[in-house]
Amino acid sequence: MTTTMQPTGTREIQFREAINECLRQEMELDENVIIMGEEIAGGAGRQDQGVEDAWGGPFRTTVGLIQQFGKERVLDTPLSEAAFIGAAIGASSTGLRAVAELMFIDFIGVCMDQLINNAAKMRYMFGGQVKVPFTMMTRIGAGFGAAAQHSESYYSIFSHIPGLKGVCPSDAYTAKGLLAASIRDDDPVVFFEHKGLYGISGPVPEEPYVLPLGKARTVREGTDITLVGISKMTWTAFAAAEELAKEGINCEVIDLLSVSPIDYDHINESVQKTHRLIVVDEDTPVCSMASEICSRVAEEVFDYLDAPPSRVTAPHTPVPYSRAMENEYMPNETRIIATVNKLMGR
Amino acid sequence: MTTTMQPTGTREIQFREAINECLRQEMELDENVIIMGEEIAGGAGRQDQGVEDAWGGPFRTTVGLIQQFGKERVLDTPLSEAAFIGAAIGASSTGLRAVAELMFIDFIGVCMDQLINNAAKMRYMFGGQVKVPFTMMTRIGAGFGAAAQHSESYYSIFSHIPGLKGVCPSDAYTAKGLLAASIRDDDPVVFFEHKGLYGISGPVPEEPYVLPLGKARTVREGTDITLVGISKMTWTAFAAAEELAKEGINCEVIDLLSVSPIDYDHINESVQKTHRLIVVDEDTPVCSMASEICSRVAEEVFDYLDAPPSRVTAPHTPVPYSRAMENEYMPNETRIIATVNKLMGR
Amino acid sequence: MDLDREALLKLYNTMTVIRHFEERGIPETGQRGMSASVHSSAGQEAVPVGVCANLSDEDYIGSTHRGHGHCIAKGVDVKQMMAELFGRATGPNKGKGGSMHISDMSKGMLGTNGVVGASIPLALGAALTSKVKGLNRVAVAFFGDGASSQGVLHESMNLASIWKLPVIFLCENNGYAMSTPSEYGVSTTHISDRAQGYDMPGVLVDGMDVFAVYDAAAQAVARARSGEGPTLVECQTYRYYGHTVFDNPLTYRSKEEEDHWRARDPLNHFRTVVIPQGEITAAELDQLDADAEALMEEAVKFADESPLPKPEELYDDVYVDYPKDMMKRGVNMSI
Amino acid sequence: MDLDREALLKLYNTMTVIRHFEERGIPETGQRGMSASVHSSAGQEAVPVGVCANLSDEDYIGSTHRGHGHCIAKGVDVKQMMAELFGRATGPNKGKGGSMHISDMSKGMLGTNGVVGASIPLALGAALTSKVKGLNRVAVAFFGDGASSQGVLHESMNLASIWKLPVIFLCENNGYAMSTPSEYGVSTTHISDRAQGYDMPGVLVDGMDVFAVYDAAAQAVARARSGEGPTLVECQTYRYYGHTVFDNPLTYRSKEEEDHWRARDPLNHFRTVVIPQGEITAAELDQLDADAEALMEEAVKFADESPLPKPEELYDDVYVDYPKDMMKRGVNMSI
Ligand SMILES: Cc1ncc(C[n+]2csc(CCOP(=O)(O)OP(=O)(O)O)c2C)c(N)n1
Ligand SMILES: Cc1ncc(C[n+]2csc(CCOP(=O)(O)OP(=O)(O)O)c2C)c(N)n1
Ligand SMILES: [Mg+2]
Ligand SMILES: [Mg+2]
Repeated sequence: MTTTMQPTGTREIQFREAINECLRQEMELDENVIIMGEEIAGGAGRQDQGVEDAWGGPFRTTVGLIQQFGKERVLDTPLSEAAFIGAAIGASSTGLRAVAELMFIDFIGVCMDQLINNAAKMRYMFGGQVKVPFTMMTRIGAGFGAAAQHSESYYSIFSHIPGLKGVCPSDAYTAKGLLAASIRDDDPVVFFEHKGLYGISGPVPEEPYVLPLGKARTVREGTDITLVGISKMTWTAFAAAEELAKEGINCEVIDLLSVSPIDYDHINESVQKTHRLIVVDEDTPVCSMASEICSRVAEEVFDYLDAPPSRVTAPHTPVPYSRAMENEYMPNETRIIATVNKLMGR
Repeated sequence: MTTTMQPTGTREIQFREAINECLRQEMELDENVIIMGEEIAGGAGRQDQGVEDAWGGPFRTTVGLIQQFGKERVLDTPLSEAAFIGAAIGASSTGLRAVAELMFIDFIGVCMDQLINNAAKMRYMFGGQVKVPFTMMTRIGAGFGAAAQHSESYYSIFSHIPGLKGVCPSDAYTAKGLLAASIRDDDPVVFFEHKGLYGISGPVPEEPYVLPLGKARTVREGTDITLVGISKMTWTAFAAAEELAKEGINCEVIDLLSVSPIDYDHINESVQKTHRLIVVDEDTPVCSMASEICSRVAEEVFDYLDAPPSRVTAPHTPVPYSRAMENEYMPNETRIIATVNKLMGR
Repeated sequence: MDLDREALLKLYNTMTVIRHFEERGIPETGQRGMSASVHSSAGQEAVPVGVCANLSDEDYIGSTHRGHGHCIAKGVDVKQMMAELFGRATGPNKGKGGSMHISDMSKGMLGTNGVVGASIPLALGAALTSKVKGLNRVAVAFFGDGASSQGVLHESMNLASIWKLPVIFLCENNGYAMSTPSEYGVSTTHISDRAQGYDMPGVLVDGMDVFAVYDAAAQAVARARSGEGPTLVECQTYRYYGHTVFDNPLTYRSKEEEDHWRARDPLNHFRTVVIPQGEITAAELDQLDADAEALMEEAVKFADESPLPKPEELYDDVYVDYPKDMMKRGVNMSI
Repeated sequence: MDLDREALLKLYNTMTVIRHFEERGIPETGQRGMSASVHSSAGQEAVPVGVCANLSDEDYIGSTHRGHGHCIAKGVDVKQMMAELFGRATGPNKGKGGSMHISDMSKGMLGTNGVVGASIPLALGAALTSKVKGLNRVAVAFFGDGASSQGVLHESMNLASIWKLPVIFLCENNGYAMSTPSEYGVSTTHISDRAQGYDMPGVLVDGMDVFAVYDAAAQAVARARSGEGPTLVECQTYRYYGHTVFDNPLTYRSKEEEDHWRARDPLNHFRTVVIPQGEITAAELDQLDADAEALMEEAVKFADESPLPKPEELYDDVYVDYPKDMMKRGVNMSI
């Protein structure tokens, strides 16, 4: 268990507050940090009329920043993701550390080119002449009746792209530490916030701190099977593990945290102990993070595996609106438990 | 071996000609088929001045179409991929069968939204009210010194998206048959043409024919190990297999052809016979087609595997310009042979 | 304006049905826990109604996240719409789409759309179909002031212009994109002025006046049908409520501003114009309001009594043809 | 125009170096089997030269696939550029980029770019850096007539306008996007006219006349530096050769048209304006031509004698910090 990846202290704040606190502290520490996006503050251009933070971010993760840092460093944008995300990349390659927010990952298709052809490749194409310390914050996650265009979790697409890094924090503590790491990192990082985590509180140190990019953590030790969770799914896996413990099955639960690079050493070590692997991934299955992890583990610790590396993911369908179907779409404890039982031969 | 997936007859034409012939025949057979894209004909608006087919398509796959079908059905577009690909999707959902060409897959980031949020999801979001018989033709492949923004093979991104289908023909015969299938199919299909295949000739029947979407084919039977190739990599794997045969190793080579849906039954059957799998994929490795196939095979025929399911792919880097590095970037026979030897324990 | 009594009554009726749908349907949806992405168009009724009065079922519209009004004006069944919002199997989208994806292909309604600007090229495509097949249909692409900053609009206006497509770019400028005022986000005083850069007419219209909208749309539709190409129409309008139910608009706009616009209410405006003409009485219009209220009662009841989709319908309608087992294979689904 | 003798000579020198680079470097690159994506800007020299004469090394430019001229005008070393085209380790990009990605951050050169329109927001971002940090730098976004149809330009013009960024949108209208004439692909007579829709000046310039370009750029740069915001400048110019070496332009344009433009050659034009003024002689300019020729000889030699990158450099410069084994792990690389 990587203890440094666990919070110390007793102050509890929400995931959303942890993000907000991190942004505030990073902007205090480094005047090169700026942030831009739609409704980052809200009521743009009406500050004179006493309008401030009309939204403070659609999920209030950026509230208060404009009061403290002013509209030169906290920039509300028009609905122009390609331009402002591209501009953030350009700014990051010329001396700033720009953070840009894409309201939901579902909209990536309007600005993807700037990510894949500029942010990801500039350093390489330029032969190392440039650093692009750019962070894109965005939101993922289904389960809210928001239907097919507001519920995606496309992190696998970004992990596929060489030149990008990606993180999926799972709680307030990792949100603050990994966001700080993302902003301070000299490479482009995509920071994926799960909508279902915003309201959840947990212990978070008040002072700024950084958690390492590229490291997973074990959130529950166990000996029988390794469950790898991504983002909110870590806790779905955890809950399933607690349930299974009652039946005498001892699951180890790994919180992936970083989707590029992926901490294979951590996962492999666990599987070498438990001999079984299930990846729990809210995204659809084909060419997914789940397939990536299962395939690497199968390749790298093949001889240790006592059962097929398996996955519990969403099906290969868009996200349906009606809860009647969406509940079935989401990976849940029942499916995890059934899969564990199958792999355990019960 | 699926014999229907092998050509009959003796007439040989190039891959590029097979595509051209298919387009012509499909447009003859169905007046609802239209095609649009940049430089599809070329010299747009100058027909009156005797200009026709100035390009005929950047790789001359669409040459002659405008003469035969006129500029109402063969539409040169400005550099506006989001608009014209979106328009092709809109046209396909209202009674046409529109084919749109994205010049290189590298540019997908400027129009991705239309693919993932409209083409892929309309039918689902609309509760089955609409069919979207849309085909996007595009180009993939490195190896030509075209550097990081003109050499990608992003098919895995499309396979990840529920609602899309995808095909990677590997020769003139499959190009013609699969393109016809794509156009006639009532779902959106992305058709990936490898730049390195255009000049290669092979037997192609003159009459129109259709090959099934979602089916792989065996291009070399063997007993020791299964090599799955995608697009041009099928032939790199094939060449390695021929080489290995001299050393007494008998490789089965599968030509994937379809990247969504993937023909797991075909692959599994082969692996159940050979007990070993290598996927040869020109794309970068993380969350790739290679990881997808390795993970599924590991899950579905785990007990048959005598060695870790493995892959020979590009590394997790952008595509470098200089051949000195690009040669190393590309999967090649040497790497396949070394990997086969490793898995065979030699 | 060439509207007879019946046509006038229809205009009002459609507006009041939209108003009642928004004011009843949205809170009811919220009470059923499905309000995540529902946007009210109350206040903006004159725009879709004025525009769609020029269209037949054969014509097409592309719509936005704020699309209930577009749907109703284009003839989508209100009871089915309510069922869709409630996530029921009887919705036009069988509960798969919800508020942001309501569509009815039989009415030429190409879907409300959750991605700002994304439906614009769909309308373009429908216009292309009409042109290629000689159907003499037109397509209207509705979009907001916020959407005017999306690149795809620029590309689409250029493309429609060079191809002379029978399409109308219909901007509903309600002054805000979420809380961002258009005077901040849009670098031109009037979005309609951008039409010049695309060699098409640009028309600025009072979007609270259904007759003004009707007339402007009539002209644009006539131009489109006669093969002269696209028009950009900007309708100045206002949404009475927040961006979604989670938004309190008074955090970014004033009560005075709201009052100013509410004083120009499109239903009221209709009354002040039409009743004095003497052909239509206030009582008749009151009756239409009452009918709309009753219709909503019915719609809520219909929706509530409708079955939910079965969980396994999750796998339907992804593709026309795809092996269903491939959609669930290897991911350990429970059904 | 406020150019002294030295400045004038520099203008001409830069133009002739560009011309010689294109006419020598491109075939030489082809002979070495690396011509897949190399685009000649011969004919267009007056544009980058006239613009960049107003910039210092601190200022930024974003460039296009047809970017050799931009690089040279912005001061990138010509020998290194040749080495880059030949795929050598001594290129500014160490052979990783090639013609379509040449960059030199020390000169504010943010890269030629292979995706049409993609570099525009990068220039915007550089302008934003200047504004936020108070550096008083400007950024120029070069793009073509074809690129004007990309949505990202529209978004960028709007954003630059509302943020009053010190950026210049510099359209090199050479009449064609590949073989597509701009009068087909662009729905306005003058791209510069679109500036109105973004509340910024739009300027139409003779792009064969380096003085005209210089003056227009000077004004736009002054406006940008003084915080007044962006300008759109359209330079009408012409490329002498095909889109790439694989393209025969006579399949879509006439010999007469080519002749017409060649008669307005920017280097010749310079001579006809400057020599009569008496301060600069034809011989001096001839010498600059000869020097440029010699420079190319040197550059080709330098490039040929330069080492190739080592295959294992493939893994360098992807990230500042990433576990190198993760780049090759599990994919059975040979090194
Ligand atoms: C591409 C994209 N970016 C951002 C959003 C989030 N979003 C939804 S509606 C909206 C505001 C749209 O404003 P406008 O176009 O004026 O329409 P209105 O809401 O005023 O009807 C935003 C930012 C989105 N749905 N799609
Ligand atoms: C987004 C995108 N679409 C298509 C292409 C292919 N392409 C490369 S250059 C070009 C024409 C560009 O025309 P223009 O902007 O006028 O520049 P010019 O070549 O005339 O300098 C095209 C279509 C591309 N590189 N990027
Ligand atoms: Mg609005
Ligand atoms: Mg051009």
